[in-house]
Amino acid sequence: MVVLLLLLIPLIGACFLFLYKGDYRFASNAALRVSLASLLVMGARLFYWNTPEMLTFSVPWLTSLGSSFSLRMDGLGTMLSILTTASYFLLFWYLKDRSIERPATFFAWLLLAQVGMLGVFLAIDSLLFYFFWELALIPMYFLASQWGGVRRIPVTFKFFIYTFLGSVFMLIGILYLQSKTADHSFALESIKKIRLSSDQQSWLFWLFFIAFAIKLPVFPFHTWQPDTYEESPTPVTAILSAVMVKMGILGLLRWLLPLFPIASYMWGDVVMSMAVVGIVYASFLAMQQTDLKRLVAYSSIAHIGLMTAGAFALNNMAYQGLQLQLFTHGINILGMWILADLIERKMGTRKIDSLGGIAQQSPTLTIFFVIIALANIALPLTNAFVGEFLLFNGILATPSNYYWVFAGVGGLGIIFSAVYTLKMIRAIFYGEVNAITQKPIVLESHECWVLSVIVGLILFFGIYPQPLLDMTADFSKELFSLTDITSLFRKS
Amino acid sequence: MPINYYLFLAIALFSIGVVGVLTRRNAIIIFMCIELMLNAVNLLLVAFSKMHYKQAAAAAIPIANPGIDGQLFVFFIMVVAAAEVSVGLAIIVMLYRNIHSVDINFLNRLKH
Amino acid sequence: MNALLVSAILGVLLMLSSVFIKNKSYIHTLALAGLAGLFMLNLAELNGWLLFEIDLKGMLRFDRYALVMNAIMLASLFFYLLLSGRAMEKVGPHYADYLALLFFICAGLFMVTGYASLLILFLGIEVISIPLYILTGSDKRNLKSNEAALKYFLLGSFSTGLLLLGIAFFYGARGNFSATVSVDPTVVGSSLQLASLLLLLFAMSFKVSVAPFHFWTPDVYDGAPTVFTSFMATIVKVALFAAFVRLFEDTFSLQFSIWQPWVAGFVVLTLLIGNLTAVFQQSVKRMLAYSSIAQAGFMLLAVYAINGDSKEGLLLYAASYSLATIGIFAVLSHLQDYTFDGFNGLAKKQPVVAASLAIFFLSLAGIPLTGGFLAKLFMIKAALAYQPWLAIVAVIMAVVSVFYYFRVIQAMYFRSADDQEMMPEFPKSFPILLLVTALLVVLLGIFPETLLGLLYF
Amino acid sequence: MSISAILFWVLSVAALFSALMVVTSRNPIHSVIWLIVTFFAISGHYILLNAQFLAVVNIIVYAGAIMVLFLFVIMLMNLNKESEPARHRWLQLAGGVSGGALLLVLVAALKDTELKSQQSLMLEGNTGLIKTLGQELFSNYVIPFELSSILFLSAMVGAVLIGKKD
Amino acid sequence: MQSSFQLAFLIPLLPLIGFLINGLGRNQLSKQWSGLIGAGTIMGSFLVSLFIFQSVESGNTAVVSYFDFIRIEGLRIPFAFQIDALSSLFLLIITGIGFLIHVYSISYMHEESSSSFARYFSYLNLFVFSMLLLVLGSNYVVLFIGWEGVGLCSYLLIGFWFKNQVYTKAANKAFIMNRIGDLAFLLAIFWLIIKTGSASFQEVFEFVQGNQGTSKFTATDITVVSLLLFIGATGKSAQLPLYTWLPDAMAGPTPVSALIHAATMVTAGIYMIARSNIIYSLAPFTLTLISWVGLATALLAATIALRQYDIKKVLAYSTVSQLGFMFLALGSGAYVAAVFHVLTHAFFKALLFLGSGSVIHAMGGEQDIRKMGGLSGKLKITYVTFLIGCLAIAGLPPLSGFFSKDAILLSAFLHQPLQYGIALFTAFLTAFYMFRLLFLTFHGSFRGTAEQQAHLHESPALMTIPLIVLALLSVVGGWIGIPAVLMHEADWLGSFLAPVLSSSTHEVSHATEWMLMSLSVVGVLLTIGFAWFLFRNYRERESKGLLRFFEHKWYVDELYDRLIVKPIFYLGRLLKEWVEPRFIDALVNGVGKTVQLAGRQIRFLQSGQIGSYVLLMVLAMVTVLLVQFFIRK
Repeated sequence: MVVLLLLLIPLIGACFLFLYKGDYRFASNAALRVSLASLLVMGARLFYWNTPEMLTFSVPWLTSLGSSFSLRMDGLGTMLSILTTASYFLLFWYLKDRSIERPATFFAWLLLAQVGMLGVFLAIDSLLFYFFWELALIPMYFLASQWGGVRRIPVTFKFFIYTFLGSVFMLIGILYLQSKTADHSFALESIKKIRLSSDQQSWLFWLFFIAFAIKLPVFPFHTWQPDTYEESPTPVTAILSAVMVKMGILGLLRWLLPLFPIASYMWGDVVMSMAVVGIVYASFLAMQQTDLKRLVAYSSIAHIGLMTAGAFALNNMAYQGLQLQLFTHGINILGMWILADLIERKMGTRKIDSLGGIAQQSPTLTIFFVIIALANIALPLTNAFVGEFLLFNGILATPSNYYWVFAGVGGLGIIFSAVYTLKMIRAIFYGEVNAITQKPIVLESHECWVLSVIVGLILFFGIYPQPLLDMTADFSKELFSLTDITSLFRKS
Repeated sequence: MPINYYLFLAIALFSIGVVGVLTRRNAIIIFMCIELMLNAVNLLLVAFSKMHYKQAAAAAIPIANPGIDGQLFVFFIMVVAAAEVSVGLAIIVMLYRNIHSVDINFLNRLKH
Repeated sequence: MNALLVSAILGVLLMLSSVFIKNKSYIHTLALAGLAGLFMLNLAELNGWLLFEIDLKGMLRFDRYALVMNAIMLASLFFYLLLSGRAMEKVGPHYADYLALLFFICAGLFMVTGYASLLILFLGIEVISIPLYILTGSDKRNLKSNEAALKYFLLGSFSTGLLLLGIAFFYGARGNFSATVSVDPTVVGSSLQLASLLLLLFAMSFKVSVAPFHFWTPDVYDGAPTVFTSFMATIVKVALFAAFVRLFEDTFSLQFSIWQPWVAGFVVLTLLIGNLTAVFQQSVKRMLAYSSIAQAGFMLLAVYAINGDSKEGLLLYAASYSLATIGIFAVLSHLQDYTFDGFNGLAKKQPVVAASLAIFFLSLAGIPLTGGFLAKLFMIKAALAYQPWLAIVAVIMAVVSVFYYFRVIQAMYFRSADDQEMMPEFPKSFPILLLVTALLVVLLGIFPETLLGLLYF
Repeated sequence: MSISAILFWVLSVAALFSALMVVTSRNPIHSVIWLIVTFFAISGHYILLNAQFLAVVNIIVYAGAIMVLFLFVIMLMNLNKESEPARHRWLQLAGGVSGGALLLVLVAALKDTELKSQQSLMLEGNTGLIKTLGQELFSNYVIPFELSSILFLSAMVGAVLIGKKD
Repeated sequence: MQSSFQLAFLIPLLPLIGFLINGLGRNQLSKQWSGLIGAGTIMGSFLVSLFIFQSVESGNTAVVSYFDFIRIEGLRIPFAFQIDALSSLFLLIITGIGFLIHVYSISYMHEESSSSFARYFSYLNLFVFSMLLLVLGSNYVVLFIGWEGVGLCSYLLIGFWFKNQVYTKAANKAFIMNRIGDLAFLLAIFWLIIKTGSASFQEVFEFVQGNQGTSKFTATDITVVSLLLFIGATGKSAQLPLYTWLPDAMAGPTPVSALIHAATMVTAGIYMIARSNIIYSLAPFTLTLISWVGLATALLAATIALRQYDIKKVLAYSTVSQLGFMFLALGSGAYVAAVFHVLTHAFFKALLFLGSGSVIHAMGGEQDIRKMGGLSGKLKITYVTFLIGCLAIAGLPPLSGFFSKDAILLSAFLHQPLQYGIALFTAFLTAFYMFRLLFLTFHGSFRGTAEQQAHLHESPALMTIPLIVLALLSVVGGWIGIPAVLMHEADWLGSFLAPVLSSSTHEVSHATEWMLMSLSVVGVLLTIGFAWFLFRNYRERESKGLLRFFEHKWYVDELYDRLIVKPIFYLGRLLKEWVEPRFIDALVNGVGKTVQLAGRQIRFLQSGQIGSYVLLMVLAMVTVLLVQFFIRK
């Protein structure tokens, strides 16, 4: 029931906003209330509504195809649902006082995207999963293309085509799997029962992986991402990178790894290489960027590279770290985008070179920025540290022969992330003020609150991440039992 | 006569029709060549009809009116051809009224 | 059979109506009412209620599949008339005659979906084609329309020649024209049967515009008056596909292994040519012509993999593709500028129209939650049972199709109009009707069971 | 060689020759005349096959009505001279070659058909008689017969629609 | 557990509270309050530390666990403190010297605005908090948290005056170089966790001792772990090749240099290796490497210090050099000597830095010793204390530096006589550059501007009292580790640390020991004399040859710039301008372009000519028929 509510609330909100053409204040308030309702439902789920009946929902649908409308909220789903609802709430709160053209439609699309993403996180029927996967994409496309920057049309179109291309390969994989199930069903449980040869696993693996790799994005499938992040309106970018890329990781964790464990092991080296090369590559590019949004975009690629590598580490530690990181990366990058948006909006530029000295005029903003940026580079006692710690630990423990290469090269990201982050902080905040940065950035109270909540989350889970780790413990354990290489090879 | 002779004759006539369609520029001539193709088919159908007639006659159990389907089909082809001609010529005339030519090479407003 | 006879009678009625009724909106209403009646009669037949008891003598066979297909076509036609009916008035003064021809074609459509003898197939195709030649050329002063009509006529007749030669071979080998019996090809006249199979394949490919027999399509669709292009590209094509499937499912099922690779080749070729050429078009109408070729490539997968999935898929395809294309053409026929720029800024001026159009294009591109997606899904699933690479080609081409479909969406939503004067005006009820059509397309994507259920209950 | 065989060969040669002349004549009028000759030759074949009804219909409908219509149109358009410019040489060649290839392929494909030993019965059998055909047409073939009326109706409407001057 | 240990959480908590109050209330608090809170919390921590120290000295140790920081299937990392001899000793150093420096800072930073004053104290408190976490942690992860925390505070404090981009650049450099080491440290932790299943010191060491050489923990594992840990230490403790950040770190306020970049943070590496001595004792190769790296660093930094003119730079290089000595001790297996030197060095180096701060304060911000001279008259207390510091660092008995340095030299001698030789030479160099600094600053004639001269004054009491206290400590600090040869059973430190640190068992005859001591003392005295001769009256001279090489710091910064920074930058440029747009993105766009191009070509099939359409159709048919009848058969 909870799962259904989670989908219905934003859906109804979106429909309402599509039909109602209110002014900005009205639209943003409505959206904020909708997101608050989702968040409250999620909160209730954490503390009261946690019986299995509340967490699953299944009705027949597309029976002729063997699909059903089945949702289930496991640990991973809980984590990502919290992230989604929280991110939306914070973002909408932050957007309370703005002016955006056609506001009702804007918020409606965002809420529709929320439906899509939550659906992806909760679906346990592969066709349904695919449905939501695309449903999340369309609103993003419209948002980015309508409210974006100058080059928005070609850039977002590339984004759309690229991700769509990836997802249709996955569709083929899904259909193939369905045809192999005993009961001709798309349900995850049925698919898990198929015994696939390693050859079959191999090509199915790639069909699925390309979809996820593009969505994530993993080097070298990433070229849509910096452009799209740059051209999208920043709130959309925030959702894209805070929540949407998690769809790819979820795909890896819930679908790819458990369904094709042998292929995941066989191709693990290739994927890991892509991922760690991506970390270094993206870091290098991030160091070279002069545009704040592009810089954050590349840094996000580097983080995603780490997460991808972690997913293929195939051990419990990495899984736990990865899932923790899903949440923490989401919160941190959301904070980064909000700050980037604040700076761009108030300074009128996001060119790093033309900024400088903001720390003198706006110390509060600087503090928020530094804390969030440091969380982004996983300083201890910030939330990202534990995740990255476990991730790297898991990567070093990967069953591959090249574990030390992956850990070493990937670890360079730790250094490089510090390089570009500090460079950015220095260029934007330090030094003397100039004509552009003369005016102090005064934070509105709600902006302050949003950032404080984010910083609070960063510090709280940096010091005490155990609740989040516990949340995903069962899922990790199960996943590990399905992908444990030693036991897999013992079986076969 | 062996059926093969009719078969080849019909195919030859049909192919001549095709060649005509391919090599001529006058829409009316092309149309005539198509009629030639239809006639080749007609001839073949009649020949087959008589072949089946003979087969049926040789068979132990007689069936009513063997081979008649083919000839009736020919009849229908002629019916259709007549209808087609009336419409086709009307179209050609209409075109002629507008561009004063029936040369299909001039039909190149629609391409790519 | 109900609908077939009644539609012919309706045709005659409409033909005569122009004499008695001068007000065109009455004629339009009459046609709509007639169509609604036809639809009900068809549904009645689906439930076993027949208007006339006629001995069909093995010439026609209205099974559930044919009847469901007919229902889909009738529904599409209904929406077509609702949305585009009045646009026909702009073509020429013979409004009632156009409608009469449409109903005659309708009879032909029922013939090709329900044929049991190749004779009926032939007659049906001709009953469809001849009025279409006329409708294509109905904009008499327009040289493009003239040219399209002649091209269509000549090429169509040529393909009829091929069809007939195929039928003649068929007759030579089997001694009858029955399409319901599949004769073991090893017993008698195998090479004749093979030749007839291939010739029929060519002829049918021509009729449904499958590459490399598609050449007439872009020119004819482009040249014909937009209202009639819409009809040709949707309902007619769908009916012919039903005939195509029936021919290869019933008549040639035992030669499956022979024709399947060829069909696969045609699928690939059609998808490639249709999609790639559409990418480069500047006119939306011509783009839609190529896209209809591309969609034909997908529908051909139903022939390729004759199984339950593909037949159900074809039904879904028929419904979603027809409705979407009809909707798009209905809007297009109101525009002055057929280039992509003609759609610039439509979303601001006409949000409902733009939203509906967006849904149509999303459906054509095969985005989930639209009927088009499920239709493609069925097709790919069917193909996957035989050849994974074919499915892969198909989906890649589906992605390519996004290239050109989304150009319209981009124009409508993300660009602004240069010239507000060029913005089209729509009749009052038009956006609502369009929205209803779009919702139907979405419903097909969410609850396809309601449609597919007709097949089994 | 029996008389029917001789007749067959004569008619075949006549049909092929006149068909070729249809395609090759520069003057459209000549083409029409040659086509009529072809139809006559084919009608001759029908008679040989004892399909009398079709032979007669072929002469009346095709050679008579249809070809006259053609002739009429050509006259109307004043095309009664060798006005048609030749196509490109290579296009003609390509057309001829591909048509020839079609012929060759079909003949080669069908020359060994299992039916090659079968004979077409000549000069006997009553299937081609009007009476039998009529009976069949109005019993078993009544549905297609009726349906073809739709064809004519639409052709009629169409011809009027297209031909009428607005 | 000793009841006093239950207060252990207060030690880091108090500075944290100070940080929070000062940080959040920086706009509200007055300077007095900020300073009071900043220094008061540290005082509190110091008192608790003393309390705990007492308890430890009476033989109690404990691991106090608070909550599980990370608990997953197969791994549990508690947030726990380990209280034993080593940590309690460091606690005292940190809180004690930290407190003095806080007090000093109140006066030193008085010119700052009240909000940046509070910011300063909050950073300083946060630093102390991190450092305390570092030494208190009972496992590598908590240690690492503190480890990164001190790095962060160092970054924040170096860039404290963030308007100056040179300073912020130095801050970045410090942080990044630390991160390089941190990566290695992290990898070492991961390695340990994977192999031993734990990160806690006790469990790891037990496991390593129990399973060394077996397949569970092979010799390779030991080498890898010890090497990685050492690389981590080189970053934090400014050893070759990662030392260049430390001299640049002098951009921060002088008390910061004293606290962080001399007394505490930079010794974290030594603490960590000393803490891991059980692993190191099993890794002879790494130990040798450490000793050589330490020695090389000591020598290199000493030579550079010879020709520096910035008062703080000299001290910075001297710090690097002294840290090298400590690593030499570690490498020789003399962990106690290393820790001893950490302690004494903390005293006299903090003293020297604070003294230099006093000088800079008096000179109105001037740091160039060429512009000083003859300050001894005006800055009497500063001069005396500075002199004591110099004597201590030069290693003259009975000052503290003598004992600790002597212990190191002795261990080097036992370990490898060549190393001893170099180390001794470096010790002479130390005396030389320190007294060069002293003479140039305080002796001779004043070389600054008249304005500066008029401004010269002794610092206020808040600054001089810490100087005096530190000077006292510098004198007596060495007496806790008097070698047996001088006084029997006076090596209190050695026995105190014995439960934690394994000590080398080599014994050496008293005669040798006497000889070594006297050699160094005589050498140092001679060196001081030489320095007096050279620098009593300073004349500016163009440095040539080797000296020029030293003055330019061996061109190491330039070398790094050429070898690492620039290549990375150019590689980044290459990736940005070539690989990304012209290769990866071009590949993606190329697919799109190919589709368009194909479309453009294929559409020419649609020629508009009926003839060609039919031709193509016929050709297609012929092809299909041909293939079907004659090829596929």
